[in-house]
Amino acid sequence: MTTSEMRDEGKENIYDTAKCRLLRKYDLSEQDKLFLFRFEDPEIAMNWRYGPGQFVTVSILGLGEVPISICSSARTMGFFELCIRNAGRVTSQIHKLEPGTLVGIRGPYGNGFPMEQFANRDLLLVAAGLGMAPLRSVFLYALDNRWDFGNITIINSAKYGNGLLFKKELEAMKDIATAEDISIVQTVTRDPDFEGLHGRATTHFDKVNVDPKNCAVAMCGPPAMYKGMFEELIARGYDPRYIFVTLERRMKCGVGKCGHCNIGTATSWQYACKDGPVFDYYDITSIPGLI
Amino acid sequence: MRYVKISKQDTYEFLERLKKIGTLYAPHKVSEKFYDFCEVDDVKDVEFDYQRTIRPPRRFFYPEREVLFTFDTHKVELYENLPSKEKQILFGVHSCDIVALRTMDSKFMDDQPDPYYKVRRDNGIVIGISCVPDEYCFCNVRRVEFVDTGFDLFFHELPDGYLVRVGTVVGHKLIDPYEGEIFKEVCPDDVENMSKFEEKRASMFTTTGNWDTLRYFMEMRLDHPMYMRESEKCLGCGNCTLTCPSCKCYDVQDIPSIDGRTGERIRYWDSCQFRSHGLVAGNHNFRETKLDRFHNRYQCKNSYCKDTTTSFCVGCGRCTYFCPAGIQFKENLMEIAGYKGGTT
Amino acid sequence: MSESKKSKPTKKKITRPISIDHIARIEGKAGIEVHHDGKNVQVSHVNIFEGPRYFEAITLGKPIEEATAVFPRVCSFCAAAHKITGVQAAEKAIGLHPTGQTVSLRELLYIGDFIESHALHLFLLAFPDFLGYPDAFSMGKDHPAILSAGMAMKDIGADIQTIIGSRYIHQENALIGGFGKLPTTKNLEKLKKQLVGIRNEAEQALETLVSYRNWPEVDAERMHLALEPYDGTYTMLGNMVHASDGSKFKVDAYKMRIKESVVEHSFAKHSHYKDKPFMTGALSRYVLFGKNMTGRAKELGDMYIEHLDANNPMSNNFAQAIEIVHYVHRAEEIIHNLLDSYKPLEKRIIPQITKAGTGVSMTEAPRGMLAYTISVDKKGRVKGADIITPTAMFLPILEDDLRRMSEGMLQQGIKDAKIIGPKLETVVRSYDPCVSCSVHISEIK
Amino acid sequence: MGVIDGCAGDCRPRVGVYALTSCYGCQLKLATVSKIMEIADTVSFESFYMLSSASKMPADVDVAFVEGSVSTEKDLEELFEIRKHSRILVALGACSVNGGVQSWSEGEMNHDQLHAIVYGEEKIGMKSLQATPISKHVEVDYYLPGCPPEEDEIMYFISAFLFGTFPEPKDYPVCAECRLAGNPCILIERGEPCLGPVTTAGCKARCITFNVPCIGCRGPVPHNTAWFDSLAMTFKEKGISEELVRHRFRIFGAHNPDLEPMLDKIYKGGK
Ligand SMILES: Cc1cc2nc3c(=O)[nH]c(=O)nc-3n(C[C@H](O)[C@H](O)[C@H](O)COP(=O)(O)OP(=O)(O)OC[C@H]3O[C@@H](n4cnc5c(N)ncnc54)[C@H](O)[C@@H]3O)c2cc1C
Ligand code: SF4
Ligand code: SF4
Ligand code: SF4
Repeated sequence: MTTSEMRDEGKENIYDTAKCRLLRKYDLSEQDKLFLFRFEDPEIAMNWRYGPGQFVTVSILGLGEVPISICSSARTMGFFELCIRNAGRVTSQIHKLEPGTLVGIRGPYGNGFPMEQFANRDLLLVAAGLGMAPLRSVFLYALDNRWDFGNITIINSAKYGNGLLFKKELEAMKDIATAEDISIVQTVTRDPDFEGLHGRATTHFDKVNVDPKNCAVAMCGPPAMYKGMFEELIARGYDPRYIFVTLERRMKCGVGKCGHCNIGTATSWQYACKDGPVFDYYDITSIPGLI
Repeated sequence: MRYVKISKQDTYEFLERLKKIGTLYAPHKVSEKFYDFCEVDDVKDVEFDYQRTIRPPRRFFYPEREVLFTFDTHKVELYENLPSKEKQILFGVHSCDIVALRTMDSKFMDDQPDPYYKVRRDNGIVIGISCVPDEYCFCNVRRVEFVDTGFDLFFHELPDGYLVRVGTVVGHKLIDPYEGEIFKEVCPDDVENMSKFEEKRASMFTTTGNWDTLRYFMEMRLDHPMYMRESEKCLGCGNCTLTCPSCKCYDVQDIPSIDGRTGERIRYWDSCQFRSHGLVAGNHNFRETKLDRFHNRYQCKNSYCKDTTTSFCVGCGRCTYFCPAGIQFKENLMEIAGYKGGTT
Repeated sequence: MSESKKSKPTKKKITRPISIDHIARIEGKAGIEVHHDGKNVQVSHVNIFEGPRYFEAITLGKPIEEATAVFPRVCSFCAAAHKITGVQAAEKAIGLHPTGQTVSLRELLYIGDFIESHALHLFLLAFPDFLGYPDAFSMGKDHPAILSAGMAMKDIGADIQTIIGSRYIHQENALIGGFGKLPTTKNLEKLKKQLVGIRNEAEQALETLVSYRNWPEVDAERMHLALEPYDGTYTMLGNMVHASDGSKFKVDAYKMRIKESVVEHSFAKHSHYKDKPFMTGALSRYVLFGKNMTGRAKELGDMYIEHLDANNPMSNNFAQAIEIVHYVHRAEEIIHNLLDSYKPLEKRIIPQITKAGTGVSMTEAPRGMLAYTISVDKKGRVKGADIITPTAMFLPILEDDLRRMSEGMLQQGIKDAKIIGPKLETVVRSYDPCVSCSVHISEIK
Repeated sequence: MGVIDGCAGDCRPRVGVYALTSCYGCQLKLATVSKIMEIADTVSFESFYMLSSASKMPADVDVAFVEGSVSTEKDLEELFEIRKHSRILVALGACSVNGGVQSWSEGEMNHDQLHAIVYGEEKIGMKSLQATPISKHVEVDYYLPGCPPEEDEIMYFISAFLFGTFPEPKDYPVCAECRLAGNPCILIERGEPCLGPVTTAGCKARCITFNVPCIGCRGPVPHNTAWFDSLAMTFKEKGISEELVRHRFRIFGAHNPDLEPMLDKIYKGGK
């Protein structure tokens, strides 16, 4: 977004990081933790802006840098939250960090979800697994600006009950939700012991409280989920112009230089980090290889 | 544009003088069949006639491996390691390579400049030289066989010297001190000779025509059997991309040091022909098979570089010439697009 | 080191075993086993636990060029020695004559190996004994100058091998017929300068050793064997073996003269000359050909002559120290001569193999004589290979020395295995054995 | 940065260096890296027989470097002991990673035949085994290939370990490094059988820089990306005999299960 460009202009070296202090960490599941960070430099803290769907890179010196979506509300000044899965070399070390530690942050990067386009529409948010991380930011944005949006449905799915990210937070919202025309659906696919809804996101469309004709859809999950969802949404009359997904790719720079996140074919060559990670229905269905 | 002329003999003198400005690199013959840009020790070793160098000129602005930052984990501080402003002069760059440098610029300088690349590029001088194609060259169908920007000076071969086009202010300043001394006025004969040279050169390309439709055919024939057949032969060695003048992929690594506290953040050239290029956590690979990786390069190289109005591939022929498996990029593209001829 | 409880008494009489499971600070895995009755030693063995690698067998049927690439892997401390000896044998087998420049460069490469190997042995492996440390790291804390001299010597040895051979362990650049790429004049000049700068450090080993006396217990008259230097000077290449009893034989006859046998306790074979154990290595070379040394090495050799006792294996350390001095000067000289008429573009002679043949080559490796016999068929495939390494040659006499040492101590009334053990280890170390080498010895039947 | 778990940066990590059947070159390389004294200050060598009398076997260590292949029953016993007493086990060098040159004749001759050639009828107390990489017997945490391994990779490993992590592995071939080094390609130019395209990068194309074709001492590129079949096809087209190709591939790759099927595919038309 424009905010990222503003910030980078002020900085000499686009690969340099800003120090952020880890303030708190919580367990979200066995593999996922939520981290709360704040910029050390008050100047940056006051001016740092981002949009839902954007990401930062977290740098652990000596180990490397990894891209992580911001999952907090875009409103908080100087604070931001990251939900990080312990997936390898760098993320496993992040999991070991104690509050008080400093890390390096670059960003925000990526286009993010076009929230201005979503305005005055109902919202359908579909998350699978870790996909809840960026969508939480969208959800919080919608709550922060409740009057800009119509009805909201959020479908949070995971394989197992203990892998449902932000489950408690969403549950705690139940009462407000009814009052605010928000439908919260949490479902698991492979956990017979789970006390709650079972099945994939598509099986719970009866609980959706949005009007397909006037709704914006944001999805984040494994690419395999998108195909089925697209069919389902189109069949139910959702407007394809308002269906958006985020993609994951290997990234080393976040600014369209390192080349790893390249996607598309000869006439539609793009970078997931810069031109994405949010893409719309037409991108996905017309450019081979995106999902 | 300003045009001057220099004799063959004076060219050596000019090279000597260039050496005083900064580090001079020029093509050298490094073995029976291979050339490479090397630092000029003796100007007599410079090769004016060559087809292609092993390593592309981009490495002078974007080295194979460089330290971006040093760091200190106790202070959680990155210390920028910008290159020195020392002048680097590249003599003898062909037009395809000059365009390739411009595609590099479009990636590394145009928006959100990469400071490392920028420092070197700002302090670099590029001097082009005319060439004649061999059977691997197809810059003509890529429409980059003749450049009008991207160089400070461009040397066009004449029977008795070179006609020099001056491309930039830096170029003017290189000529000015020697105007009348080693750089002379151009006479009509020289222009005649240059046009003869260009005509002869144009007739030497083995591929002709216009390849602007190529990328559309490539998209409409994504499952073309060529990919399977050729990727079977591919060694995944990455030579095609590492020698490519317009490939830009890099990887970044932190190399800690033995004190357990400091270290270096380095970047080095990567290649989409390597397995890890598309690999993410959980061992998921977006380009799982050799075929996927092979396919990726063909798409990437033929995609459009808007800033140079050509594809990223500039037709230098390196990826074929240096492919140990002998995979013919140009022929394979023609097969996909259904271009029959042009082969004289 | 531990007193073994397992070993059974060999006689009814009470015997006391001294057993060291794993001798530290040598190249390879070996132990010592001595059984005595308080006065006499019944058994004295060097047990070798190194697994077999069957080099002579695995190379059978393989192209000779691939085989010579594999031979240096016999041993890392003397990889260049194996490489050069193997290549020479291969060249003889196929009738290829290398150029003079190739031979000189090979000798220089070999010298690199000598300097590195001797420096590692003396400074890292042997000195901690004399100065009373378990290892060079702790020794280095108190004696930084000694260690840094050793490291500087090792570095120059490694640099010579890297520049000529591609690396200091397993040099791939030395090939049948020559080299892949010759060192540049610039690099040779650089080496020469380094060598000149290191002359003083080269004498450090001698200076450290002079204050230590050889132990008289291991004094005994012995047979020495060494290769006569090809040019009448002092070096490791040659064609004729001399023995200290005055006898001589051509290297081609080594299989007849040096007899090998398999022994129970190890994968290594043992060698004898005229049915007797014999010594080979730096001391033997010095005893037989030290008179050919010149310059500083000669001066020092003359000055410290009493440290070079032909009858005491511990003098081997001293002889190695003298050799370092000698070889530093000799390397300088070779580079000097090479540069006089250097042909940096000289092409390697590509082997053309048309007929079968057998080649024998012997050289002096840092630890002593190394012998290769290679037969090839007319397609250039290895038909037979035989390698005898110095450690295999001196194992019998080493075992005798261990017996002498133990008996000497027992006679002085010292029976404590904890005191005798380390002394035995020191004796073993003075031979600088190379255990991984010793295990590939064979006779093709 | 917290260095090692449960150590909080105060204690020195304990290191063991062990050899099975090998040439000792990997240990020698480790012992002669230019920063060995700094390493000796940073870690505590609990076992390093080649250098220190103060060595124990087995010693409880944080990292064990194991050089050599398993070639005797004693090797195997020791390897199990080492594994039991080590938190992290590193295979150091070609023998340990891939079996090394001693497995050149794997599949051609068994070790009884080898033994008979070298020692004849005579029996030796110790029992020998077909040389195998250590990963065949125990879990290996990290591989440092090379014959011998390269200094910068050893240093990177030790430093990364001090940072509580492992180096990022290389999954590309020597061939790539060779071009980056600006070397002419000897396979293209002279048609010599260079194994650069199938060999794990890391040596910066050491041999080819000396004009010597790669013999593959760093072993096949991991993750099934050593394309022996494609390279054999290239060699075949250049007129290099099947026999030579096979022997060369096998020097450091005999233990690779992909090798023979891939060669058969090219030379026998199999799949
Ligand atoms: C736009 C975007 C947003 C993301 N958001 C989140 C998030 O909110 N929470 C979360 O837990 N994870 C997120 N990821 C995934 C996260 O980046 C990877 O899990 C992480 O890079 C793994 O690094 P590692 O070193 O722990 O794993 P390893 O497997 O050890 O990875 C080694 C190296 O590979 C690269 N790499 C591996 N996986 C990825 C990947 N998926 N994307 C980019 N580079 C990769 C990194 O450079 C890393 O240093 C996101 C990825 C992208 C592209
Ligand atoms: S993706 Fe491949 S072809 Fe494209 S720039 Fe990167 S390395 Fe080159
Ligand atoms: S150079 Fe040839 S063999 Fe190597 S990756 Fe490229 S296409 Fe494949
Ligand atoms: S080029 Fe090949 S043989 Fe030489 S060091 Fe590298 S991997 Fe080993």
